[in-house]
Amino acid sequence: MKIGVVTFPGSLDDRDAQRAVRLAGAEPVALWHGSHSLEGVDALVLPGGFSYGDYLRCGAIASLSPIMTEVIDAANKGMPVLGICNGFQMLAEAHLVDGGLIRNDHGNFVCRDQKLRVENTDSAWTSDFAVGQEITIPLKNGEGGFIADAETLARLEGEGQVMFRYVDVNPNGSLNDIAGVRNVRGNVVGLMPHPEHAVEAGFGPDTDAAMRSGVDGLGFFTSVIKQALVNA
Amino acid sequence: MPTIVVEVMPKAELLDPQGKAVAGALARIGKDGFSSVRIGKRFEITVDGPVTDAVRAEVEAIANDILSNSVIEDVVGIHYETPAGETH
Amino acid sequence: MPTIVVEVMPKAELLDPQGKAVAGALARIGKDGFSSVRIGKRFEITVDGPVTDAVRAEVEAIANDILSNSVIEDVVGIHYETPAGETH
Amino acid sequence: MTETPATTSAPASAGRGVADTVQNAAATPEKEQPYGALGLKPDEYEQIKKILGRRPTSGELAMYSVMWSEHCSYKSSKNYLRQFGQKVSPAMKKNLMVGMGENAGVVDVGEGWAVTFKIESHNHPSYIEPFQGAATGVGGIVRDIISMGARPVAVMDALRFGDINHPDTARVVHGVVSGISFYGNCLGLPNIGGETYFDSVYQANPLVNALAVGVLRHEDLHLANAKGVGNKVVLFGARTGGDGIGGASILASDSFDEGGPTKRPAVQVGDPFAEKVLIECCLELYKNELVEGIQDLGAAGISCATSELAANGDGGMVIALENVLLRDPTLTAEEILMSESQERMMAIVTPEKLEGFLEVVKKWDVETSVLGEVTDTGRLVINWHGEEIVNVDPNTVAVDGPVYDRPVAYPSWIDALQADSAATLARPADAAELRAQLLTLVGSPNLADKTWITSQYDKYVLGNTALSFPDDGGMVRVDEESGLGFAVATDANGRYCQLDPKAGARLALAEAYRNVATTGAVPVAISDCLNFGSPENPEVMWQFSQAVEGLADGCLELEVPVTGGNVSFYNQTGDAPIHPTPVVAVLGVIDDVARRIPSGWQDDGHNIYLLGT
Ligand SMILES: Nc1ncnc2c1ncn2[C@@H]1O[C@H](COP(=O)(O)OP(=O)(O)O)[C@@H](O)[C@H]1O
Repeated sequence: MKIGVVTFPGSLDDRDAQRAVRLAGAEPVALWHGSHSLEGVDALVLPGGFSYGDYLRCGAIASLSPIMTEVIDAANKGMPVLGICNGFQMLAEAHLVDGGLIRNDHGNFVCRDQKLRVENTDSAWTSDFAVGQEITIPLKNGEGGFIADAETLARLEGEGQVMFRYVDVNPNGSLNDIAGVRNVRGNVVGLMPHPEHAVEAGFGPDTDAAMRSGVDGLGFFTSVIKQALVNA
Repeated sequence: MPTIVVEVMPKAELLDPQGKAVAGALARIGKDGFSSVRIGKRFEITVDGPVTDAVRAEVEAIANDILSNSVIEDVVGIHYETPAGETH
Repeated sequence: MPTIVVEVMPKAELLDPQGKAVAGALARIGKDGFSSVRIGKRFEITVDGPVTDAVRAEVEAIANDILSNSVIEDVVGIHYETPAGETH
Repeated sequence: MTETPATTSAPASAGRGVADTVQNAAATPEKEQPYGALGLKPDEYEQIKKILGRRPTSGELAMYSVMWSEHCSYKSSKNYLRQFGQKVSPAMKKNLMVGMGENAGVVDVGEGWAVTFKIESHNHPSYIEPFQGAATGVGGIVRDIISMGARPVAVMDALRFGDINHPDTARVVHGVVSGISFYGNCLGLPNIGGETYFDSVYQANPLVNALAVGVLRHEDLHLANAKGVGNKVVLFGARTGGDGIGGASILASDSFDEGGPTKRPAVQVGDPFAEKVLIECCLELYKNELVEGIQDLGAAGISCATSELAANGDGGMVIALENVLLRDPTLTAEEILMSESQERMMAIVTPEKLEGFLEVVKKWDVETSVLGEVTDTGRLVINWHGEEIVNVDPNTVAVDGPVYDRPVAYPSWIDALQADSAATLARPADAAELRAQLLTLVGSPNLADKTWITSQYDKYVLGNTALSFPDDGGMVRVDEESGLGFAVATDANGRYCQLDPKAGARLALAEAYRNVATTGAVPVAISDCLNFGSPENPEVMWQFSQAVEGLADGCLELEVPVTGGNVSFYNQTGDAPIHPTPVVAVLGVIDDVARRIPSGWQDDGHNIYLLGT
């Protein structure tokens, strides 16, 4: 299975996402924002970082990149797309998921090992998790506050589109502690925490067993690989 | 060269944590009397030629589609200023 | 309640990375004709009572000392608006 | 016509397009020049006239003034820093690929890999505008690393602030930390450690020392010099604007008055996104072998880059200054020469490769202009709209600046300070007092948890961080296959150094060395940032001489070479200098990061030993 990772000017975690794809057992394909080709990949990751410096609104300028035409088209046709942090912000700016992301309520960038509760597993990227499972994934952002108007929020909650919720600490003022959401169809998932930073023992978040040993992020990538096998 | 000013504010019904933080800071240093602060953006765009109707239409489109995100923000003003400074 | 608008822009002689990024994006998607974009802040402050001279003086002080950083920014406008919307 | 004296920090100029030419300078020897406002002493000005055989043009004056500033010329420290090159054993040179004097030292770490690292100060700008000052400090040190041909892979920050309860401290702390966080995070470089201290001696003079580490394959090593007659001199990156004009000399050699930041010269504004793109662009240029060398533009901007490149190369260069792409078209030639606009680089490119160079640069949306070419005339010639405004021997600008043997004096107060030892303090009389003392200690700002700071830094990006806060040293994997990695720690204790600068410097070295060794890595190299008061104060100069001697001797004993660093003088408020604060960074190598040893207890049942004396 081929999973494309799109690099935008200012992408930072693109190589980490490629590594995660590789460790999960798929073939990572580096895609360039300025191209119009998805090179035949089966799924897409929009990685974290500060595309275009995140200067206008996070993800806003990247969402206008040439390749986004193809990304939006593929997403609408059902291709699995995972937006991580800046990638989540791009999904929101491109209206592929509902809501918006604004500056953290405390005003600072925050980097921490974040506990999340899996609220729903009904998506291309989450079938390897169990509902109610608690996982630890690094979080690092300055603008991760999830907001939506009351009506949208009620719909997301009602339709089971809230995928992950922050546990113990709400690190950025997100409404309803929302850490990640999906689109109606379930092929597009966006979240602020970084699963690609929890895929390799020694370089992940701390766990009770040992420092830096957390690999809970692998589940995102193994989920999408399994789904591809089922659909094949 | 003429300057166009576009003003964007966070939607009134949504949270504005930055504004809240500033309001809190003002209260803490004893500047009360201010009941709320909201923080938006102000864009100054310089255009190369005269401000024609086509330019106006284009600026309006840019303001709505790029300079603001309609899910969370509103465009609250677009002003066209000549170099002399008066507003049309 | 009356609203006061304070406008803050990055100093003209300093780099404005935000504006630069937006100008670049506009050019890339074929919206040319805009020679520069600068991005500043727009504060909407609601006051509890009437806008007296004392309030004006206070707002001016806040604008210069708290809402802007005089090393890198200029306060380019302070407008007092009544609920009806007209500017004084 | 009357001459109006210059009041600004930038030289008076006759206006755009009609700059002071070499011809004009020769014809008007009597013209009064504002060398004093530019930080030059009368005898230095006389020396410049002697070198040139005429008065300098205003452009030449701008160049000499920034390049001969303490900050760029090391005129007060040079005589002492020589020890780092002299007190070396063969073992210390063994793994050294590039030693002191280049943009950053390079160490062979095995398996064909090399590591380069350097620590540098951005103290004064960080007091005036803490956010941008600290941010551009990170940006500057990272560009040093790129200029060696390396990919930057980590940053660290050693910080010293005033009293935590002083009303101005919060402004500085919040600004500095968010500036480092903003720039480092946006560049995608993990922050793997640092230090934070509060002490009133740093009240109006915080210390912001930023460190960057890069890795490269041996064959990718590049040195910045202008060799090869006919090769093109290309400026690329951000456009040149009015940022930080005169900053190098004015900001770095002036001290501040009590009572807050009243002096507000133009500051530099950083654009980490532009720098991130510049990094990727430079790495692609190196990889495709499209450049001979790349020099970063830091303090003193184009003045520094042209004169250093020329002096380190074949000795000559000719530049058409009007080719510099400007953000502000009203800049004068002198201002362009002095501008400290960030995120710019200067490359030397052979004519055959220019086209390929321009293609790569275009791919990354980076703006470029060809300024001129390398010559063998031994002269750096700068033209402005066809007129010669600079014609100098670049060595006189960049290498053979003034060197001072400043007077030193043993501080009269030091014996009393040393005698006033902790032994004279009352001991806690009972358990309750002891408890209270302990609680005071652990609650004190210098011992308290630093998470408020470290949680604003991305430590995960790049996926290779093996150790970071709260570990004693940071560690990063270099090679995914073998697990080869490096560790770095920075340390200094200004209070020890105030008591005894020689012993204090040795202790700083020993502490950083231990912090690296306890991670499991073998210490192999040192970089240092020497933060002191005014060199014109003989007592400060004595402290400096002692600290350098202590550090150089310590390095010889431990057999680790100093590969580079930075001297920051004039750190004082009024006449009161800061405590001498030599920050020492130690780099170590570990052949497999899987064998690293984190701080803290790992498992139940382990034995605890206390080692040493
Ligand atoms: N300004 C800073 N930037 C990055 N890391 C820091 C900074 N200040 C402290 N740290 C990190 O926090 C941890 C604790 O620091 P410190 O309290 O100084 O520890 P110690 O006293 O053991 O050296 C260390 O891992 C150190 O690297």
